[in-house]
Amino acid sequence: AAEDIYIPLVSKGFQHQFWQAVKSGAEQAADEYGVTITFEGPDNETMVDRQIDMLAAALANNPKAIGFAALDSQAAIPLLKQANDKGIPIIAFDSGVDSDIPVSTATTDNLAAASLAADKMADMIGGKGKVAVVAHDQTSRTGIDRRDGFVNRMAEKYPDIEVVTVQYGQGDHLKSTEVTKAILTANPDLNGIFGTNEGSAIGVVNGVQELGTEGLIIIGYDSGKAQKDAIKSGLMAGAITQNPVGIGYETVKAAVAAMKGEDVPALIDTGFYYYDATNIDDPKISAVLYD
Amino acid sequence: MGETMDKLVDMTGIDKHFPGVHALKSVQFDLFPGEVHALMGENGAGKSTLMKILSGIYQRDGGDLVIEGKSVNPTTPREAQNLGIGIIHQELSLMNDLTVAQNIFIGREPRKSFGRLDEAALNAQTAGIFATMNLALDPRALVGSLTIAKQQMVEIAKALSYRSKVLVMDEPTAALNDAEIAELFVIIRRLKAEGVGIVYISHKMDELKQIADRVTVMRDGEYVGTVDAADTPISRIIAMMVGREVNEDPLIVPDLDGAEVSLQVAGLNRGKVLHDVSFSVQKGEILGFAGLMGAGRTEVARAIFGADPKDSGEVRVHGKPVSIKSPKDAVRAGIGYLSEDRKHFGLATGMNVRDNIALASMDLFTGAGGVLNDNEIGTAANSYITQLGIRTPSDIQEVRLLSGGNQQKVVIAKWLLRDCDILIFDEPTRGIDVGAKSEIYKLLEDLAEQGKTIIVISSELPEIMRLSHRIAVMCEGRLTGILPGGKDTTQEDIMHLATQRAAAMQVTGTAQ
Amino acid sequence: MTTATDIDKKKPLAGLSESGAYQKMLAFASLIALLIGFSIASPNFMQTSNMIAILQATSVNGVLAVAATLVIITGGIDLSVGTLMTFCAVIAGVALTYLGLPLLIGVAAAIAAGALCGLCSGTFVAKMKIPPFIATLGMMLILKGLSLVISGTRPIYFNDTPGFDQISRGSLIGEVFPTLPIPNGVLILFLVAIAASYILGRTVLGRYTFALGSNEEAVRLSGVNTDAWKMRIYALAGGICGIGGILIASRLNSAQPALGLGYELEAIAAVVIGGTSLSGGRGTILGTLIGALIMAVLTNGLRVLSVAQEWQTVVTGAIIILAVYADMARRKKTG
Amino acid sequence: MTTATDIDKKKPLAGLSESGAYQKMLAFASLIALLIGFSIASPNFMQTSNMIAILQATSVNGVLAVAATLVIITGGIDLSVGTLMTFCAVIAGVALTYLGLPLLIGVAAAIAAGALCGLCSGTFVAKMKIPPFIATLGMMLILKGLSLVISGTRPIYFNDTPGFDQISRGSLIGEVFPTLPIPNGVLILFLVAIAASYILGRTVLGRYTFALGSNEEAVRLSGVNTDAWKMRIYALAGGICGIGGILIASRLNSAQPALGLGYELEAIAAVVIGGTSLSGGRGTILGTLIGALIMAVLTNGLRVLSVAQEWQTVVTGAIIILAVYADMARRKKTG
Ligand SMILES: Nc1ncnc2c1ncn2[C@@H]1O[C@H](COP(=O)(O)OP(=O)(O)OP(=O)(O)O)[C@@H](O)[C@H]1O
Ligand SMILES: Nc1ncnc2c1ncn2[C@@H]1O[C@H](COP(=O)(O)OP(=O)(O)OP(=O)(O)O)[C@@H](O)[C@H]1O
Ligand SMILES: [Mg+2]
Ligand SMILES: [Mg+2]
Repeated sequence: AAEDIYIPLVSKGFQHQFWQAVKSGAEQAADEYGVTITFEGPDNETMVDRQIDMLAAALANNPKAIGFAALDSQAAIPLLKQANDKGIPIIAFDSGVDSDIPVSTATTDNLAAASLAADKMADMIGGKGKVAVVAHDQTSRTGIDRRDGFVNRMAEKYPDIEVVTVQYGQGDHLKSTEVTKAILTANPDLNGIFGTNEGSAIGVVNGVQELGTEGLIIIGYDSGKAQKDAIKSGLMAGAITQNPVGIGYETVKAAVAAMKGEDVPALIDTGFYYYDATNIDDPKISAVLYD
Repeated sequence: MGETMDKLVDMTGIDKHFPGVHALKSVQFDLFPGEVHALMGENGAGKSTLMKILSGIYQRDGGDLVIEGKSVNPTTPREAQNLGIGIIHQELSLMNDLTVAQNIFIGREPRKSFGRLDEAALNAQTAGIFATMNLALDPRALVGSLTIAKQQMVEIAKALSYRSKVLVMDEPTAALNDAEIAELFVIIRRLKAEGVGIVYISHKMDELKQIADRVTVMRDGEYVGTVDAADTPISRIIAMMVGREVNEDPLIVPDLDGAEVSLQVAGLNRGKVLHDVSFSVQKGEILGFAGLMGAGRTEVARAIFGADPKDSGEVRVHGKPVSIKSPKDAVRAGIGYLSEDRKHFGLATGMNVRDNIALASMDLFTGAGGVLNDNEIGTAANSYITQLGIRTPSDIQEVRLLSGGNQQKVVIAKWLLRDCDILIFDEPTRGIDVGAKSEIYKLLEDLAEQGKTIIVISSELPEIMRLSHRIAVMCEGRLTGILPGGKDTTQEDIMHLATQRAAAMQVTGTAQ
Repeated sequence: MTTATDIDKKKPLAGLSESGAYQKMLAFASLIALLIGFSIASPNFMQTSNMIAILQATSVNGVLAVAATLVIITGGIDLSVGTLMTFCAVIAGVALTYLGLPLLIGVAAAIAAGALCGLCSGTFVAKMKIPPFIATLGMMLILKGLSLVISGTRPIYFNDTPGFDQISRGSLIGEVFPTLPIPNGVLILFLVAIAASYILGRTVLGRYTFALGSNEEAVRLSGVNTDAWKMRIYALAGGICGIGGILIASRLNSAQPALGLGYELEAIAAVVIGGTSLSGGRGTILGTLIGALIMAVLTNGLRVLSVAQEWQTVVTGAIIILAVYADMARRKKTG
Repeated sequence: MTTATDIDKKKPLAGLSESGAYQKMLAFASLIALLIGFSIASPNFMQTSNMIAILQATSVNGVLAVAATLVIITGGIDLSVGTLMTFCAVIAGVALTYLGLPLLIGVAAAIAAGALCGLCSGTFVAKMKIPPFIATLGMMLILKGLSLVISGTRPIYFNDTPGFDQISRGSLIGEVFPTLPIPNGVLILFLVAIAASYILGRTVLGRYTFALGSNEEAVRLSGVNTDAWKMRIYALAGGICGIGGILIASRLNSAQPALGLGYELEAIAAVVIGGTSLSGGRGTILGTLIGALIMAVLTNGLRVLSVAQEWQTVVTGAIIILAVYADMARRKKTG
């Protein structure tokens, strides 16, 4: 029966809105294709071994395919091999695995997305000045890519813009708020801040609000109601969004196809967009935003 | 029936088991109003257990408990309190972080509205109790900063404050000196006159004649008999307790002329508690330390042993100066110290008897790679369990489950096993029964004869006089004199030196 | 008795008050040293706005630390303060946003939920004799899960409750003294601290808090219903965490259900830095406040100095050890 | 003094061994109950491969819990086990990958680094009299930061050290009994546990570990150099964390510098579930192993049952409380 088709998704996280959006996309696809999914991820993106334990538990349930967002590109390879030997196809999502085992990868190019944020920021502050980054994580793939994408782009293309500091708030709204306030204290002449995920971006907005700083360009990442509100009210200039629902959806869709032995593309780029007050209500944009 | 109606307490056929111990076997005990009923017995006889059943801390396995004619079964201390039963526990049970007054009124604090405390009333009421006890103690002092004796007085004050009909005193005088004991007896007589029934437990036999009306003796958890205190010779009571006659050997002061001076202390100073203490002890000698509470005897011992840092002073062992900065150095130099406070400083009560006995001597049982020879530890421990008559189901019983006196014996065994040349015993017989006491005296004398050097600190003058070849007397942190042992020295001589500086210090005390 | 010397009379509260005062002064000295150090290192540090930012950063952790102090003085430990705070924030969100109840009722619901959860922990500890570490670790996990369940793993926004964000962000003081816009969150922290201080020092509940931590068996033997009092203390601590939940929800204008893990260690650290002993029986709210401030100043200062994140952690660890060491060393010296 | 009478010579070991044995059996009973429950609930649970996965998941936490047990028995606590493990993994990475040293030297370096860090914590606690909670909290932060600094905030891969991943992933047992491919990591955990058990039960170090936790002052006054022994115990615990570092690095074939935070609570939970008292003086390694297994079975079982993740947390919290409660209740019954 269709219910017997079980496809676990082992994600990088669970509680963040981004992952909840991925989950909802996956559930949508699961409904459409009549398969059962589970969606799990560790508390934070440092817990590489916990993720592997999750993968091991998922394997115990004889899945037909597995969706996997690797926290570390190598650590899970033995288990993935084990799955491969059992003929279970693996679909990587969010970021890739250093191996040819996954039959497909559904992901956003975080480096490119963050470069776009840098371009937008540079444009809005007039190609010169000081900016800072409030990042969510120092060691996770997404944290590194978004930080480096932004910082490197600035260094390469905008010599008159200085990235004065990169600080980390663990994606925790409150911590990111305090981080932002400290950055603004140290750099009263700052022109813009880039927050690299939802929690960081909201933290930046909060910090700026609490200090009453004006004229600062804030660019965020991902969506969520608070971020959308901040963009609509003009507090935030704009944000990068990926297509988390799409990532989830495409992952399950590819898994079902692979399970049936159909051909699946090796790379599914689910894309990213820059959105601001002007296009936030665009159907194309609003489709990839979540609350 | 008429008689039972008059009785405050009537316990019959009381039975109590602990894992591995049949602590009470059909024991009986009764108490009339206005009487002091002494409960006697060797360490581990079951006295405390019986009283804990009376005061609602343990539940009996069998037997009847009748209070004022009513059969009762108190299951919590509060229920017992409500029945009019108060108890002073053998082990201090105070809250060190609270003040004296806060301790005494715990659970019954004077309150204002909304659960607010009336601290002024609390302190005033406490001061009132102290006044009736003729006790000079600040109600606001932290209990943890008091000496054991004062803590004991706080326990007594607390028990008095309940105005109980039945007051159980489980070894209240173990940590008190003679003057304090006398003061306690004044209080007891007053309570008696008010009709309070008092159960009095003590290992100090001389107190019986002074205070007790009747004496009940227990042995090995069994009831032996009840006798009239006034008509019964002490030796008879001891025989009932121990099951045999105990003979007091007289003190023989050995001739130590020319014997090596094994411990020499010169110019010991420590803050305000020790001033220029100098003395020496010879091989084979027992030096007694007498003095009032707070005289600084314990301080001397701790400073020599390296337990507390000293400001200045030299210690020579066998003529050679030794630098003792910690107890480890002291033990290495062959000095052992048995502390007066076994619970805090003597025992790891969560560990078993055997490990406690071996605690100071682990290196003797350590083989290659730090592996312990447990069989040897067991053999050694068991030999001391037999030698000292430590009452325990086995050598791997946890020490906290032993009776108080038996715990004390475990600490003694620890230092005997270490086999130090110089042994300092601080109140070695605190809480020890008469039979065991005389055994310990004999033991100390044997040790001295074998060439050990012994210092005994004791607040019991008879004990000091019974044991000491010489008697050092302290007062207010100073050594006020060293008296010869034996018949030439009287209690009055010692008391004279023990209070010598009191007058002078009183002046400086008020001047400060 | 008669002989009981007058030694004690000279230093009535010697042990406690003197060294107690010293101790607070010392923790305070560490705080001042940090403030001076950072002021010298960065000209931007010592601005009114940054000082206010530090105070505000203290508010949530400070409230949690006050709650933890109560439990720690009883000789226990509370690992659930962080997730309980979140749980209470979610409850406020459900009451205000989902059910549309009035502001005051939402706040009351959050505090009541906190007290109830505290009562649960207290019951586990007092009645079921579960060690506080396990009881509150269990509660920490249960509440973490329940926050997600109740909120549907989504943040709950308070946009429909105007004024909610003013609870923490507004400034009553600022309205009176416009140059001193200290946010209400800080005011609330101080009110909570004063109340807790009062309870500890002047009420029966406070007396038993210290007594339990000092020697629980002795308290029980004195006929006190130790279980009941312990449960009350845990409930009080829970209620204070509820206030913490309101504060954080108001600051973020949303209840973030995934937040709160890790906050417990920070709160306990503030308590211990403030001189409260983890073995119970002694501690002060003032010390805890100073401990929380030390943590906040440290974090803020290092960030203002733009010290690299990894070194921030190293320095924080080292300074925590040093601050407590200085405290210990000097406490030893003064006796 | 005569006879130590007949007071129940019949049951010589009564008090201790029986209830001790019971206790272990009880924690064991909870474990068995969980295993049976999950087996009934899901046919997929009781497969060799899943049992092996559970064991594998226990290995790292188990080793850390063994380290924590030692410190906890002395009456201390070690919050640094998680980040120390990571630090040691990074040291191994530096030695093997960056410096290209031979495998054995890399392993030795990691363990030595662990022991050294443990010695530091031990020094803070013993010599500087810093409460263990603060000393190890400080170390936790310092090591967390240093791991990032040393590794350059990047994972260090062991691809150039062939065989490194086999330390944990390979299976010596599987080579002998092909049907039982128990990974070496599990083997190492058991070896560490046996060694720690032996040290605790049979050596001076172990005896002093218990003695320190029972009454440190009494031990000091027995002429024992308590500071030195305490430092040794912390160093030993640190060395064991070093083994944990090797295990996790080998399992991930990389040293992940940001890992480890939060692992300390899990390790301590395993210790306490296993019946070791946080107030020191008592505890067993066997109990800790069972505690770690209970945690791993619980986590795995709930996942295999596909319980929603938020409910997994709730259930885990509740079962931890229940398991300890069952243990307490029955321990009370048996005296
Ligand atoms: N909680 C307990 N568990 C096990 N055994 C116990 C417990 N309490 C007391 N015992 C044992 O019961 C016996 C009686 O002890 P108890 O304390 O009543 O003696 P005691 O007469 O008061 O002795 P002492 O004069 O030394 O105080 C002893 O053998 C003791 O070891
Ligand atoms: N830990 C301490 N800190 C400060 N003072 C202390 C401490 N312990 C004891 N003292 C003080 O030192 C003096 C002597 O102590 P202690 O009472 O122990 O002497 P002692 O002669 O051994 O008397 P006893 O053994 O009868 O109590 C007293 O004034 C006491 O208050
Ligand atoms: Mg007794
Ligand atoms: Mg003394």
